[in-house]
Amino acid sequence: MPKTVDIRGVKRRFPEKTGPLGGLTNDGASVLAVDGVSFALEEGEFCALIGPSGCGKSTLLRMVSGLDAPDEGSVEVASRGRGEIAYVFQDAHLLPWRSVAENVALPLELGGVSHAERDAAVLEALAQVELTDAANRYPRELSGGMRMRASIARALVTKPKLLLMDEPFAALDELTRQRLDERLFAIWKERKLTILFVTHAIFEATFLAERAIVFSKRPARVVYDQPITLDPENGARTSATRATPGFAREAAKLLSALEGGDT
Amino acid sequence: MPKTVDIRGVKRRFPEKTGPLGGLTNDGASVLAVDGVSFALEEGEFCALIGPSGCGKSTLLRMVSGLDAPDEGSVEVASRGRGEIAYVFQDAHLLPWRSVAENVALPLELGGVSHAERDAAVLEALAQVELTDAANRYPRELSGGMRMRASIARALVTKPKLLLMDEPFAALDELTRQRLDERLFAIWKERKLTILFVTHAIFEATFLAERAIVFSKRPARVVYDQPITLDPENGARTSATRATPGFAREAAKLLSALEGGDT
Amino acid sequence: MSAARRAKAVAAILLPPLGAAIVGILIWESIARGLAIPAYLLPPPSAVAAAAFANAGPLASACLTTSLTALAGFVASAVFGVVTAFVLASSRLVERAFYPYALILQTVPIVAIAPLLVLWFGVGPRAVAASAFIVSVFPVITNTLAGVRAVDPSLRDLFKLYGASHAQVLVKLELPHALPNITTGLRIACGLAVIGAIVGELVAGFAEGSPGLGIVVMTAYRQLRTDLLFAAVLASAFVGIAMFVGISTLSAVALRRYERNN
Amino acid sequence: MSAARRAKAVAAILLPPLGAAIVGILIWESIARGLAIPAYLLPPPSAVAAAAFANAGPLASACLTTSLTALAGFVASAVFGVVTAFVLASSRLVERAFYPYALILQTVPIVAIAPLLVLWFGVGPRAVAASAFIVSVFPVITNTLAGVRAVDPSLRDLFKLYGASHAQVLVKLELPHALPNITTGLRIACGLAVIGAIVGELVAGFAEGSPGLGIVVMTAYRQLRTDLLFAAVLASAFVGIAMFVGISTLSAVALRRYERNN
Amino acid sequence: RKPAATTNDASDGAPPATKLRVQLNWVAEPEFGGLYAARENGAYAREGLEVELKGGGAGSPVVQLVASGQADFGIAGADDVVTARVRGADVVAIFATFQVSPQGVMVHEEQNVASLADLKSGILALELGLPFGMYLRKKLGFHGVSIVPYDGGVAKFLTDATYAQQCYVTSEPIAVKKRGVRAKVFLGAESGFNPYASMIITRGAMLRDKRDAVRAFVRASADGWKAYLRDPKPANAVMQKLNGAMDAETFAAAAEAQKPLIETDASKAQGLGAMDEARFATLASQLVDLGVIAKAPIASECFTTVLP
Ligand SMILES: Nc1ncnc2c1ncn2[C@@H]1O[C@H](COP(=O)(O)OP(=O)(O)OP(=O)(O)O)[C@@H](O)[C@H]1O
Ligand SMILES: Nc1ncnc2c1ncn2[C@@H]1O[C@H](COP(=O)(O)OP(=O)(O)OP(=O)(O)O)[C@@H](O)[C@H]1O
Ligand SMILES: [Mg+2]
Ligand SMILES: [Mg+2]
Repeated sequence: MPKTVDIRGVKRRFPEKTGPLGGLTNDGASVLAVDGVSFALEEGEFCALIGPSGCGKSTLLRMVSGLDAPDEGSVEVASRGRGEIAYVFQDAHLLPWRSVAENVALPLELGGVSHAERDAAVLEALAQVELTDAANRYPRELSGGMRMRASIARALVTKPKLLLMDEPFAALDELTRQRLDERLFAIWKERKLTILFVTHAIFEATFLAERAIVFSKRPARVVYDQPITLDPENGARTSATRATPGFAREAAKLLSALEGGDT
Repeated sequence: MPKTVDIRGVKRRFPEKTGPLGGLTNDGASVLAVDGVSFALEEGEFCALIGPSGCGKSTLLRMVSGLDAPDEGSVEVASRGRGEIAYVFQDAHLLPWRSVAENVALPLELGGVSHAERDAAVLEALAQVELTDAANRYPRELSGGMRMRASIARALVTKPKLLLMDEPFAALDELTRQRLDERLFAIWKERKLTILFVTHAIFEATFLAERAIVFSKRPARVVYDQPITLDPENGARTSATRATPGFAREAAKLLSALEGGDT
Repeated sequence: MSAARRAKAVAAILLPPLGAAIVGILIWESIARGLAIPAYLLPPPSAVAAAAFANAGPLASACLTTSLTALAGFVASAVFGVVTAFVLASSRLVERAFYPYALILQTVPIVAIAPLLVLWFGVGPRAVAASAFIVSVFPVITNTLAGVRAVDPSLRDLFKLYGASHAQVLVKLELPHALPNITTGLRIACGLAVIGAIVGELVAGFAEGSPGLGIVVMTAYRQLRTDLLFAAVLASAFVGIAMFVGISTLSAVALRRYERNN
Repeated sequence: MSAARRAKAVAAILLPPLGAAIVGILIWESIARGLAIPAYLLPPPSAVAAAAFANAGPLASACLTTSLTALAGFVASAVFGVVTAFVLASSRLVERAFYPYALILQTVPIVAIAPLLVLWFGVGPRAVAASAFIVSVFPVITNTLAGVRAVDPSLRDLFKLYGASHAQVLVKLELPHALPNITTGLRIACGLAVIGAIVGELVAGFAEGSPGLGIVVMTAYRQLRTDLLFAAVLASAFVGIAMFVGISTLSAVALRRYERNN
Repeated sequence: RKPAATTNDASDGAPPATKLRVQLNWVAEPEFGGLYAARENGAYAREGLEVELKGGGAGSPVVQLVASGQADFGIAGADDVVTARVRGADVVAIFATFQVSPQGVMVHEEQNVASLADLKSGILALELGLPFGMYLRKKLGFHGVSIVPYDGGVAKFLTDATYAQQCYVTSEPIAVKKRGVRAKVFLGAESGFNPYASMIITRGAMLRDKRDAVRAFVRASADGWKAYLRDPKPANAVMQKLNGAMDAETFAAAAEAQKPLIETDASKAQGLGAMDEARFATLASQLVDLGVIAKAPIASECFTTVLP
């Protein structure tokens, strides 16, 4: 299978301070965020990324998206066409002067999609995140969870080939989260897109992903990289899935990997 | 026992749009966020608040903190002295021009606490959220989870009597979250402060709180308000607590209450 | 009910400045009388009002003349200033190379380039509008540039991610984001366009036909008609304030979407 | 290594404007020669340079005189402008009542109030500095006010929650938040202070022996020494740019903490 | 209110110098030659005066400065004095330097204009609000001519052969001549408008309280003018240092050009600075005619001859 994402020996170091004259930087202390990470995603894979707070997950996602570049190593991504990559940032990053619907329509607008097509796609994406009611409201009028959902809708609206998600459901209540988990799983099944999904919820990772990668504490290194095999293999995920013994076993493996990388 | 917080028949309605001339508002459509909520917190209570995304939890917390006022009903809070209420907002809200330590010191600075005392308190609070390393960094150099932890440290630093927390740990990985849960529980035990804690994680609510309130979908109404009784009553919480049968039973009650309010 | 509230809101907007004006006029009158400052230095407002009344026709026509050229210069500043700022913002190199020199427009005394203005624009309103433009464009550039530079980098990332073209970033991100700053620049440009037009009239305008406020000011000054002078000064302030209120109203409408996301 | 990088960074800052200046001068020279514009209208840069060189002494002393008064007016604008903006920001009522009238400072022709200026400040540098102040204060007020108004409401909430006094909100929240806007206002005020000083010199007199650039401009203009006139105009631009660069450098240092939180 | 200038009481020793401030309406120029000459050759010092000559710009409010006590003396035209008195400023002329007004209109020689009345096309730059221009316009009409503001320069005159402009006969014609452009000058005096110019003025209070100092100042200034008319070179050299924009040649030419305006039959007969009540009366009625003032002041109060 072709590799959709190929990450080799990536390192990323942040300078500690920016100098007063723009270009000058103080070469003193710096923060090594990612230290030699390598892994590849095949087309259509659903991979969860787990790691301690501040370890370098968002940094890695930025490099995969092309918004940041590694200091060492290489990141290769097969599909870099317009709208082929979507990224749900850790914060919602909505344009405050646009309503929810207008925010969700943005990627299509930038891609030159016609008005009618756009409206249909926006409605569909809003329905997927249960935000149809709030379509005409402005970001400042939304709750925290609603803002994140708007941001998820914006990522889904282009029907991307590669979907990068940085803790998209962290601000949602358990029930909404479960519904969105299931819906995301269905979308993935249907569209055969590649997903790299940062999450803190081990249960969520186990439920959704085919494969899990666990990072160590900063600087991020891969301490665990294994497929997740649930009993109803490749089958649909339902609430019942969470109660199977395979589920608990896989979750426990991830937790212990996380514990291992945390020391 | 004296009531620390007394909420009676509170309603809050947001006007849909703000008019062009500042004062003028369009009386048309408006959003009813909180619809007749009543409950009281006794001194030293630890109460979890759960509800679907966008139901009105943050709105309620703002009214308890005094930053917003109800349209109908009343909110009475016993201790409104300087630094007696602390509030961990849903977003970190750090001052971008201050380092982490300076951000955490802000409430003490505003309260006129001396330099030496301040430094000691800041160090303690930073250690509680495991952010000592990042004390001199600026918000833009932090990860999402680190920003939230800085914000939690800022709330803890004044040793408040009433602590309002709006999903403080949502952006943290499972392990860090568990450690902070335990530390928060210890602080509560030690200082006998009153805590009103919004969370989406039912397990977290069960683990921490003595009492849980569940809100319905917007407009928020109280659909469940019960004490949580774990087997090692009033005892210390450890990782083992999560494995007890009482824990699972209480969690299940909350989940079904949430499901009931979500329809 | 709604009409009553609307009336109340309008009153809340109009009463404070009116009250301040009345208090200001009373203080001025009492200073002029109390300190016995000679009327040829500081005429009491009553005398100014009398002069304004006696010269209402010429003053009104001068206001109109000056308003038109000031407005033309202002519009030119708004368009050219915003466009220039976006060009400067397109790269640090371009900004470093050219931005400081834009300041020359602000520091050049109009009289020094009056012959060039007349050479290029001919005597009359076009040269006057050019003067208003030169005097008022720099604040528009500076404020727009500051607004564009302050765009949240994560929103830039968003646009980059979706392959936005340079033009799209400009129209859909930078321009809307800089709008509050642009209106700040335009508020400053209002007053400057008026004084630029007045100065321009003194070196490149027509002195007859429909002379502008600059001509009235100089005439009154030369003839020590201080009451008329102050009336003309207030008239020019009035032109500036009218433009200012216009811009503020427009921006209040345009910026309704901009209240900070909290 | 570090020294080499530093030199490179400094070059990156200095070379673009120098390059632009050289290109600009070449274009100017070729326009002046190519279009055969008479030298008394647009002297070629070579002639301006020669005049500047021949009059280096008087020009330098005029620069100094004008710089000092412009700087004094600028500092007064900075202090008074920022303070006034905070007073205006303290309540909507106060802002509505007084802000529009601040615009009068911008639209009043200095010549019209020259008698009052010299009456209150005496003939000489103090009246000139007052003129520089009047011309340059409004942009500082407007930009500071915009900065204070734009403070994130949730940060205001934070301060309110912790019982911050009005003064604390000002010093610890509004002032640091408005700092980028304040420097924008100050950048605009630089050039205005220079032109304000030049205009002030023409109406408020000066001490014998050290006439400022305004006087050099006017005398050169009357004597049709256009080369000297342009040299003086460039000298005034130089004074403005020097202040501008000073402010920009100060603000770059002060604003290092301000890169947007992303 | 005490005037800002202080006259120390004469004691029996050598009296300390009396400090006086003179507000000029422009920078050092031959127009003020006599004053600089008096300062340089010691005429003021001999009278026990320490005189500060303050430069001004085109917009300097000389009359207001003198009337309000910011300056003891000032340089202004007779029309300024008459107008100021009507407006309530107590200023009085004490020395009329230019017996003939140097104000005129200069026209390109190629325009073949024999008199100002022939000016029927092109552009004419006149100083706004100045009675001189108002008088000419009222008298001659200038139909077909575009009137624009005069800004003190001559660049526009050089660029446009149909451009005519107000001028000081001692200044602009010399400047354009240096560029090889020949201009024909028509003095305002020839058309009947001839106010005294470059007068020394003071305020009524000075005349009442410090008549001696005023007298000494006028005496020394007259001496200065005599010296300057005899030989302008020393004073010119001093003034040129203060006014670098004007070259020595122009100083000399201007000093020469203004001589006949200062030395007239009247001033030869009555002495430099002489003034005549009838001319003030004429001027006042002209100003009333032009609408500059509503009602003429008493002509004899506009000036005073302080020297015996
Ligand atoms: N612009 C920056 N400048 C300096 N340091 C930075 C910058 N961005 C990130 N870092 C540092 O790099 C490390 C990794 O950050 P990153 O945002 O990738 O963490 P994360 O794994 O996403 O954490 P979280 O789960 O809390 O979001 C952190 O220690 C952070 O402080
Ligand atoms: N300023 C506002 N203007 C208009 N509507 C608002 C405003 N603030 C909140 N709302 C609306 O009020 C409702 C409740 O919002 P609130 O922020 O309290 O939700 P929440 O329970 O905190 O949700 P979440 O868990 O997603 O944070 C939402 O529907 C929201 O859209
Ligand atoms: Mg992150
Ligand atoms: Mg919320």
